[in-house]
Amino acid sequence: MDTAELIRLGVYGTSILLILIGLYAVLTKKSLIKIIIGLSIIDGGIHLLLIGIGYVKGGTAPIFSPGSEDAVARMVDPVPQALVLTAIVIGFGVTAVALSLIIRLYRHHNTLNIDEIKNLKW
Amino acid sequence: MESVGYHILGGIVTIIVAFTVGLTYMGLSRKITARIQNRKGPPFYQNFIDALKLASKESAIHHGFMQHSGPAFLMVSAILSVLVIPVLNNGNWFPNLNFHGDLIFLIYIMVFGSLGMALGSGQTGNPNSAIGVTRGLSQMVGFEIPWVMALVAIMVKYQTTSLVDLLEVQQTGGWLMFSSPFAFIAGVLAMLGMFRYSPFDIVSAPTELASGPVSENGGKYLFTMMSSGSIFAFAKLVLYVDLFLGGASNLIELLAKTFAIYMIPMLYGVVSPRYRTEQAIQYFWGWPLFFGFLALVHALVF
Amino acid sequence: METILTIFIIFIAGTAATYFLGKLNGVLRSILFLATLAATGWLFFTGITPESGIEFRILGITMGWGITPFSYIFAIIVMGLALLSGIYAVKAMEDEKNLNFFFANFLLTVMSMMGILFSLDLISFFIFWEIMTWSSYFMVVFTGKDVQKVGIKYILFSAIGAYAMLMAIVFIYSFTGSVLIGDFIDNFHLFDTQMQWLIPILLLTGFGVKSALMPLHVWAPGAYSNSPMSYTAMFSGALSKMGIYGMVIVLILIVQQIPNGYWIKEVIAWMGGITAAMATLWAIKQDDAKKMLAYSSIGQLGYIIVGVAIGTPLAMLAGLFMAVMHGIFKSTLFMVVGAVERQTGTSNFTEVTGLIRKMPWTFLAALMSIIALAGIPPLGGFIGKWMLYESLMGSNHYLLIIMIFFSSTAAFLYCFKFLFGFFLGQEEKEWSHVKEAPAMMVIPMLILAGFAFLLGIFPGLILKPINEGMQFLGYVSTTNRFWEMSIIFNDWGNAVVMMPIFYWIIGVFVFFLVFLTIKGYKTTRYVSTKDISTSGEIPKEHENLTFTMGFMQPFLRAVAPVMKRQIDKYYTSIGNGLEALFDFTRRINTGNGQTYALYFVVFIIILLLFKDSLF
Amino acid sequence: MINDKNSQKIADFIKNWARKHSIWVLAYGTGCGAIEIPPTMTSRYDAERLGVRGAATPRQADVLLITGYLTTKTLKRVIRVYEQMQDPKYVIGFGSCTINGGMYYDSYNTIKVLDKYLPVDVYINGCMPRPEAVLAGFAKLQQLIQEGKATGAQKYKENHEYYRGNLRKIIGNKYEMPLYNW
Amino acid sequence: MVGTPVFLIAIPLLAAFLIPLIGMIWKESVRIIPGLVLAYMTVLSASLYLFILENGTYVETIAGWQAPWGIDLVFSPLTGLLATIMTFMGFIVWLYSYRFKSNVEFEAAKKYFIFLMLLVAGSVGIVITGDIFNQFVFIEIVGISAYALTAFYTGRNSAEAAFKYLIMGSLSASALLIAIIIVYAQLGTLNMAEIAANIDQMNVHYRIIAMIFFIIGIGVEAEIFPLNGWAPDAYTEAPGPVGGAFSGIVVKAGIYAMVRMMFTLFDISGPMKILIVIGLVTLIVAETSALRQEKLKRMLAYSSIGQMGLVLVAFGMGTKAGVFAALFLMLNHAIIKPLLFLSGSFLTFNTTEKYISQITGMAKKMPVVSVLFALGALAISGLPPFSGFWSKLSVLTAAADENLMLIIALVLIISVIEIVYYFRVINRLFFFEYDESVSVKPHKPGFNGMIALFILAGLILLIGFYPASVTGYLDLAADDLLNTHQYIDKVLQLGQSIIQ
Repeated sequence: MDTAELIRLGVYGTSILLILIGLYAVLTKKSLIKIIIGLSIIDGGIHLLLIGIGYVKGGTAPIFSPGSEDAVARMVDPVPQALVLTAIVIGFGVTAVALSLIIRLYRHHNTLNIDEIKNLKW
Repeated sequence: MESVGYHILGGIVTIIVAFTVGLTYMGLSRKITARIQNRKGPPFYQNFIDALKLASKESAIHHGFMQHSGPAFLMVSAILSVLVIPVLNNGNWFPNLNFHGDLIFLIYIMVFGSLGMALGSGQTGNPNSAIGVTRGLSQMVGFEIPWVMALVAIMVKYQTTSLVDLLEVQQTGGWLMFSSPFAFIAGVLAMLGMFRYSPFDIVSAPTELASGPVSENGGKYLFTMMSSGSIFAFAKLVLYVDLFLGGASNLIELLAKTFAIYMIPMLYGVVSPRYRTEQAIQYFWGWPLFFGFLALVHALVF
Repeated sequence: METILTIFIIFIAGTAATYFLGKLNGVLRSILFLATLAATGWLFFTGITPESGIEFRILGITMGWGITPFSYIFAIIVMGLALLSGIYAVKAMEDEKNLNFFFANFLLTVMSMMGILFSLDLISFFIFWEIMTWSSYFMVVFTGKDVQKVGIKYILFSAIGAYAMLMAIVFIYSFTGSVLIGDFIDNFHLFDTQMQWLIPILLLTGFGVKSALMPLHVWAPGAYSNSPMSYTAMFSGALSKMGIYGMVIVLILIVQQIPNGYWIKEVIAWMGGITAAMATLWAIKQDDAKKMLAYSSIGQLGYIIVGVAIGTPLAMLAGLFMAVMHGIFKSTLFMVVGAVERQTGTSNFTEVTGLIRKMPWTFLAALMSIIALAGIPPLGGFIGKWMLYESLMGSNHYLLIIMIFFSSTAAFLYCFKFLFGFFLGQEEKEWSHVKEAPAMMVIPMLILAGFAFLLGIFPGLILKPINEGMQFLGYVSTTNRFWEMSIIFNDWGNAVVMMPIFYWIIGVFVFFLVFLTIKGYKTTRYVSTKDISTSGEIPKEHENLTFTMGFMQPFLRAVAPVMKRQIDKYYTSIGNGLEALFDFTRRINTGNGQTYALYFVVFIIILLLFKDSLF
Repeated sequence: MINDKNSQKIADFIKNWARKHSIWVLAYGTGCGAIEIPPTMTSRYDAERLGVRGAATPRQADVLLITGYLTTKTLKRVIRVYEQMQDPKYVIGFGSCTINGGMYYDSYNTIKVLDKYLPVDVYINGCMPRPEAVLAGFAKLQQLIQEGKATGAQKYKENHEYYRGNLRKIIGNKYEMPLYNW
Repeated sequence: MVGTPVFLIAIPLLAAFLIPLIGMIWKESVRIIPGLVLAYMTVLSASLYLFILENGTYVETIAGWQAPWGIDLVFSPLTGLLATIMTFMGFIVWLYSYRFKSNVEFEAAKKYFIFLMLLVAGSVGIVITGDIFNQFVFIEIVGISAYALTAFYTGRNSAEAAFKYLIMGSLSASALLIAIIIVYAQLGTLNMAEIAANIDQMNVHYRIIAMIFFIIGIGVEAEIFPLNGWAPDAYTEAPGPVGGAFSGIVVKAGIYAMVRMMFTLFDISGPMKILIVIGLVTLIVAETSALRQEKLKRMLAYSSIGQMGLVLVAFGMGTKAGVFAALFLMLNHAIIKPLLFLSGSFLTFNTTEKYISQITGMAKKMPVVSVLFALGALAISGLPPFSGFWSKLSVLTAAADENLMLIIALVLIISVIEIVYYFRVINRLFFFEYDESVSVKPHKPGFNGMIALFILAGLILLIGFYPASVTGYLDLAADDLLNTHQYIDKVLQLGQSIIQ
């Protein structure tokens, strides 16, 4: 097993760990803020996973520039990077909306405990 | 022989005979009851006197047209039913109005009179009348079931609904009383209710209901009812004789057989106290029903 | 060919016009309504022959409309009753609100019933069936009484029935690729055995609901009594016959093709018998005329079902004849109740009494119909009952005879109760102001009662089309001398002739006695109903001497063990149990966002666990 | 021919004969005399052999039997029952009390002389009259009927105001007595 | 042609950006411009749809990048049909809410219309895109605008509903992203056609896991059973027209995404057990819950979920008839459910609680709206002669063709339940007396709202009485969905040649 594999496994493991941590937070923490944090952690894990897919050991940036024509073979996959950027932006947007909603919820309910915010049910 | 005039003449004679015999039997029943009770009792023609008296009443009242026409309904029904039943089994005398399927027709035509009577009593507004009618109708539902079972058993056995056919069968094959004993028993037990003698006389219990349906009828209304009642009684007796005792070939035989049948409810009544309505119904849905079933099984198996 | 389309176009146009223009003016509405009925009725009776028909395609499915000699019988009932109860309704409903809705819906129901009878394919049959269901539903809840209870019960059972039918239709379509009823019948023997049993049972469930067969009848008492009486006249008289119509087709044309399909018929016949008996007992118990007639309808439909389920020629003749008769007399009775209710404000036997002198014509109609209902000669009801007994005898259904006989005897109890409750008994001061119903209401009743009488004397009038319809169903012709009384072959091969002379003699007697009584009527004296023997007591005006409470108590006590169990209660407990269950299941959505997230995870795990079986 | 006097006579004779032999009694058991009716009807004396039998309602009855004293309270009921009976109808006053008040001659609430209120055809004397006396009373009534002299109903109809006036004296004016048939 | 498919996405995005700016100058523009945009989108997609019906599928590549590498928009008979329906529904919702929102202040109206526009644009994007990551992005756009619209009303529980929606939405987005990652890691492409062409090369375990994550990722939008807890809350608390938009537009996009994934991406043919099972469970749970609801909109929401379950069942049969039935159901649902939501929100306008008991006897006060509501209720319960009947009938015949008796029975039983709870509402509406102590004050419906309702009602009647008016299109769409190879061919090879 070469280093690249190890790094890859490490990245995958970390990201999965992150996802699980985030899920744990979402499932067990009662505070809305913590839930949002959990969601963000999941996002982070996934983003890491996405980046990890495109990883090439010693790869260069996927930019065509004079003098690096041979880099085509060695460059990292650009698509996951693009995807991750998009996903981060989206995640950011969602988090922003979520936080604004939390403010509204706090005003309305005077609490951040998710167990107490269930006027709507059944 | 088959002319309309002959039929009509025969019909009129039948009606007269039925009226006479019915009233006589009623009178005899009073006499016999009296003798059983160690009394002298009225003469056997007492009922004729009563009928004559009622007919000669000078006034009569009614509470409306239905009460007025109720006895007429009863009369029509009585006359029709006695005309439908073949009085003698040889077909030469009193051929009247027989047609196939007349048993069912008979049952319904008998009900027609009761309905008319019930309507007449209903209009009087006397609560006793209406109570009597409901009791009568309830009791009727009670005894009709074993009665119909007996009839069905016979019909099944001989595959006909016609009284004429049944009579023909009995000419050769012996009385149904012996060949279908269970049907006979069920029929006779049902007949106890049909004649409304004690213990099934709660319909017109004189002291309790003030004679029930007829409580507002006097004079000629009562006369009409009485005579149609006598015709009905005769019709039922002849029906039984035709069904179970092989009919009669002449008038004497007819009288003997009908009187024998008539004795059954009468004697049963003399020695019985009165049933309440639901008791009566339960009575009919007990042993009579059982015998009816037996009759049906008997008819189907043998 | 165009006549069929014209009829439907007139119906739809009339419905729309009645609804929209009816908002403007009451008279206009009535005119439009009656004109629509009259126009369609005229077109139907003049322009439609049993051979008319058209075909068209929708969604790639061939459909057809036309009329067969068999459906013609029912179409006569529907159109006739619609016309008469329409006339009745115009007067009877005049003080109600939302009348444009009522009349439009009325037309819609009539149209859907005609549509059912005109449908030659199952899809349009079902479409019209459902239109009939919901349009009649709106009538059931029209008065706004007991809406959620009665109405939902009705729509629930109708929907169950209709969807059972739809299921069968879908199977048929997928097996044969055609929805034409003719194709279906022709190809039925090709179906596999499972389907051959399933399809008739499903169809019979559907028709059983509408014809109020016993375990499916619980909607009927409420629905019949809840809708306006002018509509119930048609509801019970014509609409329930649609169930019979379908049932005949299924039982005769389809079930006969099943090996051992005989049992289905037997079961249906027995269910019909039990229906007749039980419904009669329940009818006796009712104190409300509408409820009583509703149960009575169920019972009468039971007889009809027995007839058509036995399916021998005579039984079928009996069933169809009774269907026609029931349409006539039950409509009349519901109209009578409507008239009484309109004039007095209540339809309860314990409240209304002694109307006979106030509403003589209504009483006459009621009397005739009751005599027909009870099956007493000489009115038409007897002919049907008589044929039914003969046919049951001929087809060896002896216990059924006893059952039918029991219920028809017990029917006298409620027949008397009906007449006594409203018309006879004490003439209370409370009802002294009551007047005879308006002529527009009385005349339809009397016409119908006249028909009941006419068909009793000349049953051949209606036996002829019935006979033609039965020939269409594959029966051998049973009569062609219909103008004479009737020549009916019973199954044992005897030609039974009800001699015309016989009826003439009855006529003479009746005339004679009626003449006598009318003559005698003048010599006797009328006294008021307060003048009765009451042990000398003098009843005051306000004293209630009427006996109506607990009217048939002794009888009911005797049959109490049978009536202890009510199907209704079982259904209610099933319904309540289901609702409780649903209340429980909907708590899956707890309202807590975190639980939803948990579901999310659990869902992934479940999918991963079952990935082999699910993907 | 029907209106012929002789045939009318014959018809009357037959009718009266029938009436005489078919007496349906409405026993109005107002007083102690009612106890004498059962022995009269049952085995030992058996009034039924004379055609006498009980009737359940006034509509069916021929004879109104006032057994014993009549209180003012029951008077109007008795009169109502009498008026509800169908013609021809007869009244039998049974026991001394109906004749002159008997042992209640000074009672404040009994009717002393029944004849003032109802047209009595036959009185049966005694306190109480034995069944033999009752039967004798019925025989007398039969005789009267046969002779056509039992015309109490006729009398009542003709002198209705008188009888009604006597009644009013007892029960006052505030009781409304509806008119019944006769 | 009045434009290319790109405009369907670009124009609303651009407008969303510009509206606040123009709004500074001309306040009324925040109401009118979205309408114009939606109208334009409707016209555009309709004309494109008619165009492709004649000329075959149209593939638009964005920025000149060819199909496997760039993002492409596919306008086929299926996507075109859905896009047309969605844009049209978007327009109807706008028409309805044009005056409805006029009593709301400027800022709120601005947000409302912008998000509405984005919602429609995102949904259309989900449908017409040919790239799975792009689809993810559109799903997120729809999600964010949906959260915002759900939380539109302050002072109600709308924030709570939006928050629940958001939790589920972002979890599902994560799942979707994981699925995309798996697919990309295996096949190295994001283009749907490319994936579909090479799906055989994918490791079978990864394929199933990817499929599971896809199902979960899209399932939230498609409202499948355990993931739909947000839906009733959101439908209830969002403004009425938004409920209509959700059920008429968003859900359809979700269903489309799921179906496209199953049929094209993973190229499954034949019956799909997973869809049938999920669909049935969704159907049963949702409809039985709907039976016991006390709030009108919540009931409608559950009904909507149930209908989607039925759609999935129909799709799951995998046959032509099944797909046709499913599309027919979607079409009818897209018409009827907005009608119910819109008329329902007129009826309950003056209440925030929206209890069913509060509309007791409202037919006396608002007859026309009530009649339209009843029409929708009759139609959605599948009673002839209205449009719902035909779709239900096609579902049943499709199931019967496959001999799925149990499904037929279940669907019919559920239909009975459906009828019961809709008729309960109709009863309350029409056959109860108006009771001032219970019922809400009637609201005079606006002219534009009534037009919107009448258009929908007219469509219901049209399809009901003349189903052949739409079945032809549905037939083509069903063929399109089932013919995966044609899709791949069009996108990969023929894509270029069609342009110009």
